[in-house]
Amino acid sequence: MLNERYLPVIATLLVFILLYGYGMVEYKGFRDTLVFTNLLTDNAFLIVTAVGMSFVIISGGIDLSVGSMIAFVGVLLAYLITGLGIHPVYAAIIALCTATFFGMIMGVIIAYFEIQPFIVTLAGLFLFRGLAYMINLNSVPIDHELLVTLSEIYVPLPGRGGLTFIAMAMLALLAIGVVVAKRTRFGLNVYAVGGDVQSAALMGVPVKSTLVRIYALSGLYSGAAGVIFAIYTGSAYPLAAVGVELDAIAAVVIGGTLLTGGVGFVFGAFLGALIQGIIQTLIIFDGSLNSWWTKVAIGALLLMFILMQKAIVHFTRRYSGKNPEPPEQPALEKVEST
Amino acid sequence: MKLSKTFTSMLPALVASTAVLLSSPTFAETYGFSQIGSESGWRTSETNSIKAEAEARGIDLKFSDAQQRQENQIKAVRSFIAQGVDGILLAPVVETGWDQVLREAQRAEIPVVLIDRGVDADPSLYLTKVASDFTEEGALAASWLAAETNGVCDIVELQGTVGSSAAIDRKTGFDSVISNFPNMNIIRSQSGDFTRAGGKEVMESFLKAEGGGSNICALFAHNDDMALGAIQAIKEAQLQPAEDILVLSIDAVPDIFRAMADGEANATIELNPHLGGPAFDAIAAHERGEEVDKWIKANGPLYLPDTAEAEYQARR
Amino acid sequence: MTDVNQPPLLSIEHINKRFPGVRALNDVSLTFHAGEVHALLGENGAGKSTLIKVLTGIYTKDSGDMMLDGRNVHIRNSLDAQSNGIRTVYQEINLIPTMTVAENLTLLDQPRRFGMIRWRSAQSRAKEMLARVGLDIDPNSLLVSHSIAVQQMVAIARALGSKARLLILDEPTASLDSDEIARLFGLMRQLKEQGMAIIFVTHFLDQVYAISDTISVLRNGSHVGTFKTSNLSQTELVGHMLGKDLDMLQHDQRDVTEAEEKPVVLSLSQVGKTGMLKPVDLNLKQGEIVGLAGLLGSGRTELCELAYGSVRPDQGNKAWLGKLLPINTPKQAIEQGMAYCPEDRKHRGIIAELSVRENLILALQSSRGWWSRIPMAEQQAIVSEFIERLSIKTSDMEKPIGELSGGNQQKVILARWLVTNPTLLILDEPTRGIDVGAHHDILTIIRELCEEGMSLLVASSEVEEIVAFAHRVVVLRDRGKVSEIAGNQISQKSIIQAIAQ
Amino acid sequence: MRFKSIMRLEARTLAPIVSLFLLIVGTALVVPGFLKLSIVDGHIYGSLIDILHRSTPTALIALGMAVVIGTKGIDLSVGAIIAICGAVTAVLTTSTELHPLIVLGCALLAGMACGLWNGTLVAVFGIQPIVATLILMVAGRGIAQMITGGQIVTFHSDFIDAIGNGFFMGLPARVVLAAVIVAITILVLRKTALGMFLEAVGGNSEASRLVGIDSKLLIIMVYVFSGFCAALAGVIIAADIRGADANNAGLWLELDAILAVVIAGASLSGGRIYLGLTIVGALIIQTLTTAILTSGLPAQYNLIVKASIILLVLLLQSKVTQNFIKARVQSFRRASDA
Repeated sequence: MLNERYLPVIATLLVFILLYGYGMVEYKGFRDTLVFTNLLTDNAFLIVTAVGMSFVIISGGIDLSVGSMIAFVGVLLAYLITGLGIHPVYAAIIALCTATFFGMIMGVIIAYFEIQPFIVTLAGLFLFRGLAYMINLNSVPIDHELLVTLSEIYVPLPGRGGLTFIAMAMLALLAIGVVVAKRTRFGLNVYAVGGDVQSAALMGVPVKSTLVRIYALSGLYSGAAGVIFAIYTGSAYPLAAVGVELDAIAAVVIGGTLLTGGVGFVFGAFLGALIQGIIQTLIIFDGSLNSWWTKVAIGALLLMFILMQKAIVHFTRRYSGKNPEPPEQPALEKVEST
Repeated sequence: MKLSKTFTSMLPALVASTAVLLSSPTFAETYGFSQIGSESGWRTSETNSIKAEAEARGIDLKFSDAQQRQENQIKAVRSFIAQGVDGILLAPVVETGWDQVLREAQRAEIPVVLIDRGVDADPSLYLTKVASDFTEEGALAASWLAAETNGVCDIVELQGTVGSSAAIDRKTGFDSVISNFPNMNIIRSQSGDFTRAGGKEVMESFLKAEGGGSNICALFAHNDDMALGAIQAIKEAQLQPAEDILVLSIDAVPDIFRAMADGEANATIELNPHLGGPAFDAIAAHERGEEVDKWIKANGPLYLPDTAEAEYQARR
Repeated sequence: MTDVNQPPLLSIEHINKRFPGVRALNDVSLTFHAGEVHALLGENGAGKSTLIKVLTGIYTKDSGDMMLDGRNVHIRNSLDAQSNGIRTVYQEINLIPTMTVAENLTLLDQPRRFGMIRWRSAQSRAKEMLARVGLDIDPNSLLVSHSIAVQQMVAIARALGSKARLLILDEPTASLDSDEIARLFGLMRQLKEQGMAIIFVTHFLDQVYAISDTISVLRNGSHVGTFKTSNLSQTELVGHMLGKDLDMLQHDQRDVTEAEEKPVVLSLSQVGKTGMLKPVDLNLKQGEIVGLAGLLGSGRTELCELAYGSVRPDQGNKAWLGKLLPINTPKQAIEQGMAYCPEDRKHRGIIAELSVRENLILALQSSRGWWSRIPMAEQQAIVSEFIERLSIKTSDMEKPIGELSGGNQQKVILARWLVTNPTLLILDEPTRGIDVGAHHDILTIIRELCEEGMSLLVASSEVEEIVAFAHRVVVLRDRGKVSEIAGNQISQKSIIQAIAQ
Repeated sequence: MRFKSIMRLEARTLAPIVSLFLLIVGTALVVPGFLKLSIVDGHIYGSLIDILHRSTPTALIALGMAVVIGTKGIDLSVGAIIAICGAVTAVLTTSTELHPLIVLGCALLAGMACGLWNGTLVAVFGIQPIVATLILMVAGRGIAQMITGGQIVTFHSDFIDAIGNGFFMGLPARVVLAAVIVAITILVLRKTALGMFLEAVGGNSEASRLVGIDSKLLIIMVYVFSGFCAALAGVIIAADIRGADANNAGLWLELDAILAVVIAGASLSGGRIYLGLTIVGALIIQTLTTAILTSGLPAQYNLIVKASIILLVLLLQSKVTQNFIKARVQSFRRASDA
């Protein structure tokens, strides 16, 4: 039996197939596997960011800082490798640890100071971009043979296509994300916190530490996206990835994850990012449409998916006796002393 | 029944149209053009010029607007390669990070022409660069200013977007010249993000910070849009632009000529937007097997108010 | 069934718990035995939920001891409670609706290998857990796709886990129908046989007698007594819960005379809603106070909601002043001249951030629309009048209402409706959680309003109160009307007997 | 007793005002002449006036945002609405012969239509505000570019120009205009019962329903108002540079507006609308920017300073910190009593 919670993901997959099919009919070059592997490579950093974002959104939060984090990690990497002469592998580890640490700090502020994630990560958005400016203002090449080697790794496929290192790294991170979400206690706790935070607390889920770990994980994934972006371009630029947070959120939502939390699939974010990528590719293949169509098309898609999810939620709520907003346990009333 | 009948009758037409679709690219040369975006007036005139040039030559130009994002440009170039275009025009948003995608284009034997700025990559990876030299532009501006003020001038500078190559190089070029003049100093320098609003806001703060602007001898703006914003700020501060404060900028968009004609700006250096012709010529030459220079310089001249009215009429 | 000689599974001794301004638990000592269903009874505010929260580690006790198997234990959080085998199922199902049954059952305790959850074995474990409660559902189905009863059973299955020894069921039957309750009881008996100790909190007396072996009654934070179920009559039990000694109730005073024949203001005929209230007939006359009596969960609040129209009934008709009218939204009700003070003051009554003045004026302003704002001077006049008339204690009418005491909040909410001069005022538990002085004030106001010709429908768990002012009493039980007592027939004894029947 | 409650009120309202004051004094110490005001040609002239002048767009959209947030909502689309309305103004001025007043009316209507769209999604379809407005945030700039054809449309209209750059009674016209809008809003919210209803809906929607308040209509109105404010800000921004820049106009301004509301002390979970303090919040943000610009601090420090100050304000405002401070103050009092 088909579980109704797979519906949004299946719908996303169908839209993807339809768009791809349209491209195959309309444009000759589209039939090569190259187009598909390009999608994987070109959207790798976005997909990785969206995977981290999935955890945040499934938990009912939001992370606006990811785009700045990508830029910051890139600039930091460049500084460590070319500025300090640290081997890229160690530099990447340092950069990833830094990103995770910053994510964790935001998580601590969100969990323990009880400030809305929107505002905290907004401050993060400004802060990380600012830190990137502090390290370096220019776009600088990251000169190291390892990066060149990595970007040259290529598993050719029939039809001009090929899996690049970046695509493979992305697929690995995606797989890890899927496994963490579905096969670890932490992952299930994320779903529980997003599904109903009060119940989760009563069931014994350590809500606060889970929140901290979620934002640390998002920091780690956007950091990894930053490393991937650095390999992808072989350079670092403090203005890179402006607005990627919105793309990532859109990818997650198009992939069938509810922004209210609790419902969604990490794999959906992958499909959501691919759909955005394929719309862009179609527009480039057409070559006469202006780029704003990308924005309008993505907006329309977002609307469509949100309305569809609304319908599904409405449908399932009918069978649930649980109030959409369960009232809190009435607190003990104070008795007047005078 | 009826439906299937209709379908069968349509089938030959479908096949035929598909065949046409498949073969259509062979009729004309197809080039791809990855543009940075449409963030300034100059950028738009460049886009329009290249589109018009392509149309005049009967080239099927695939245009892609990257909205100031490098990743979008890389995607566009890759899509062009997948599409099998005959040549690619690339206006890179930043200088670094192109090696990989250029190598892919080279493997696919598609010539890439860089438009209006260079990249930090092995020159063998691209056919040529059709661009002016930002550093030279900065230097030219500084030289004019030095001559105009006899080497004595307190300058305020409106930088482009922090980190952009145009901003960095124009500043470098400008600085390299004025460093030879001990009495020329940049007293204030801030980023106006290449936008009119940014230019206006930053200029306002300069004027405030420098005692209402009486200390300022000249304004050097990294593009015309910021200068146009700054001119408004100067006017609103009850100063006469071009007289109380010299206004010098780069790009030569129509509106700055209007301002010069109105006596509100002193000089602009043309950043030539008509790069399509040389770029297409270079690709054609390459196809004929000719050697092409690695840098086709397209530096524009410095324009002064005397020709402004005529230029404005010609360009609008 | 219970072996008295066996040491108790859990005993608590001299437990005290204070909150600012209130003594929630006052020297409570209780023992719970394995293989025993122990009903914990008491009206609202008696301390049941505080006790449960102390047992499960959500609250920490101020003083007293807890002994598990004769050993002293300290339970600091819910994980402590769980590892000691104390498990709880709440009325509000505390599971994650968006997750599957299997995920809910195994959350935090999934079988793993190398840190990876093994879903196959998790599912078979979930199946086993479901089998223990006699459920045969697909563990991969979403929790929300099942009825509340099944969700409740899943919650029990989760609570039982592998090491449960003491199961606390906190009003588990509130939203179940009779078949589902029978099923639950079957399960409870089965668990009892297996040696589980069960604490059963409910408001349904029938259920207490159907399943429990022992009854403990709490009142105002104190332990009233523990009784063998078989030795305690329902009437005695209700008397204990309400703090009334039935023998003393023979001669209670009534200074209320029967209302004369006045026109009917609101008439409900067969108004009800599936799963909420069985169809009810009710006529409210002008200048009459009708009391709604019944234990918690008997349907008092539900009747108020349906009468007011804040919940749309799915059957029956309403007539207002003799005319059939659709009164299905608060707006329609207010237009006709109705007013409603809900029971849950914090979540449905006050708007905590707004000032006393704003809260007080809100209903009148709403009936006038947003454009014609009541001038500030008039507002202040109205507010000070009512602050004085209801003796609302506040330093300042601009103080946020959230900072007032419960009794004064209640008076403000009451005043909110009085300023609209309603024809019919519905009050649900108007004296809940307020001090003696305010309590007296509110009863006085209710009487005065009635004398002025207002009709009132007052739901209350305090029988004494109802006897004191009601012209007629509607007794509810198990979400339905069981009887109507009028005039001289009204006495605490008659009401309690009607409830206990 | 009365004195005490005034004190309580003051402490809350004072914080943003004192911050603004300190910021101005601090800047004046670093930048001589910062406080100087002079009258040139009958216009008041000086840095302080500049701050007022520059902050009008932020203040206007923060005004709308304050009302939206008061009802437990959020409007992410204001930046995009600014772009759309600027585009409408520019295109109508250049390509039609319409009277400038009609052009202005069309731009305002366009903004209100956007607001109606948002409000409908939120109130009628019950979509979370952050998601509902995200759709227009993503698609809106595309729509604006569609209107302008992707170019910066330069236009000349004396009337529109007067709005953006003119003077009225010695003060910048747009400051006067914004002040009038703020005053009208305050009047409407305080002199009708609207403000009370909005706060009631934001504070406790169930209690509001029980007293017969129609929250749906109110919520739609709120988003329409926010659209109106954004439209006016859009016209001002376009008038400022005499051109419509669909890419950059109002970019990230929604974040500044939300920040202004949060600085004013309003919680993102609704219930209170502080219009005056929100304007103070907008002034703080602008003073910060102007201070950085005039102080000669390199441009790359802007974001860091901004982010640090935001974080500081957030942490100070958080319940956890406030409770901590309260406890400290109480124990101090107790100690001093004893």
